[in-house]
Amino acid sequence: MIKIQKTDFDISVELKLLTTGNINIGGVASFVGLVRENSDGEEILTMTLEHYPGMTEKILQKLECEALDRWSLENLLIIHRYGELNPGDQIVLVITTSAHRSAAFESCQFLIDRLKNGAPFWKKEKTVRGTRWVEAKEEDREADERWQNIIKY
Amino acid sequence: MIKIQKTDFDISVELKLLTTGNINIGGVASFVGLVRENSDGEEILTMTLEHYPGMTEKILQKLECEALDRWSLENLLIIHRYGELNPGDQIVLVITTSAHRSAAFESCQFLIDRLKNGAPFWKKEKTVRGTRWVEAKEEDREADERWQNIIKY
Amino acid sequence: MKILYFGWVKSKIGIGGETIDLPPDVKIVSDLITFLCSRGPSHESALGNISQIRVAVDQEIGTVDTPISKAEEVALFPPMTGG
Amino acid sequence: MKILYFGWVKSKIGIGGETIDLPPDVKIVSDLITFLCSRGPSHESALGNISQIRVAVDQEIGTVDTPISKAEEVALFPPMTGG
Repeated sequence: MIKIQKTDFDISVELKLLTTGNINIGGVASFVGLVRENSDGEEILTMTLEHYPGMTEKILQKLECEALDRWSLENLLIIHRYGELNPGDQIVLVITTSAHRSAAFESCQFLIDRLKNGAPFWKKEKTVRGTRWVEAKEEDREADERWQNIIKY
Repeated sequence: MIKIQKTDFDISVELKLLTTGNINIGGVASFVGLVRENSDGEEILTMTLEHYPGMTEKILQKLECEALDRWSLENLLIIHRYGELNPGDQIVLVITTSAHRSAAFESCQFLIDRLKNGAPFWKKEKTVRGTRWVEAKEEDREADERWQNIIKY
Repeated sequence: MKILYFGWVKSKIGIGGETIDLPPDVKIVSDLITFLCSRGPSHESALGNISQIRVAVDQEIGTVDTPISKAEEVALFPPMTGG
Repeated sequence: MKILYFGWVKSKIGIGGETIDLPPDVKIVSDLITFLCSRGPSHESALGNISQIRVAVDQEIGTVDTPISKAEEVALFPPMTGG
């Protein structure tokens, strides 16, 4: 399941929704991304996440299908927030559930690596010196490319 | 931090305790292990976890130190329950926090792999046919050994 | 055709999108970018460095060579920074 | 010396532990296991297949060769199944 929302989320609630009544789940891997209070040595006042409504849903849906196709998972959840966030706020949640923990871990890392570089979100930071768009990181592009190369086989 | 307890835990609460006020955390990886409702085709009525008080604390403490030593983490948490649990109940929680998600993911997987095979817990399952001790899995031993071989270098 | 802008592309151009009748010789994404750059200094400043521009054609990621003749919606934006 | 049992070792022996004065020729873990097996059929049934037995000497994981002469507490148990 994917959700793109302005509001915050509660990982306990989401985890229970995913697992309750599913008799095959033995392991649940998850990742939560937070707004850092500090970026390149500057204090962040707020972070605003812009996205491309319509395309975002398609991309996350596609990532969900890729993960379900590649790993033996029971189910998975991606929640990505947009709008104005404060330092320490939760940005993104990925949960994967499986009978086996290695599938859960791998697919969780796959999803976050892929969406960092491939989902149409853009981050803008406000500091005391003004606002600036966050630049894409080379390491995020590389992490994404590694998965794409693996997926080809 | 490590906790060995009979009572259940709430991942949201624990996540907030770990991250609140820490300005460097960008990523939080976690793993939750659940009591499966089914094992080798048999319905599980209850699962009882026995442990070795005193030694359990030492082993988990040692694993915590190994992870903090090997990865650049902000902090981490291991909660392991003991006593009688029901199908679907949470058994174990591992949370690792870091500026970088790959360190969080790797160390989280390290901790769960190591403690599955190396922490003094023993699981007993009750089914309609009686009780039986859960046998250690060869794949868990192998996952643990891989880390031990990597750690040596 | 509906053109959308996101991230600093949007900030530099100053609008989130525009609807434009394209000349018939605008056939692929790179043609479109060249055409848009000719519309004024803010377009030029936003889109001039083509290596920094990413594109989606009808909400599918494309490249500078993707055909757009039959597209309804083309989005131009900087590298994505989700997660 | 304090001997502790866990898991099915405990179930088979029927007790969680016992305190025993060991003969002086019991120097390493394998000596201890051999000695304990001689105490009766339930000990023999629990500890007879030594390849299935894991050990902790003063709460540190050991092997069949670990010295125990100075140990205060030795625990014998099956492979661990945590997590």
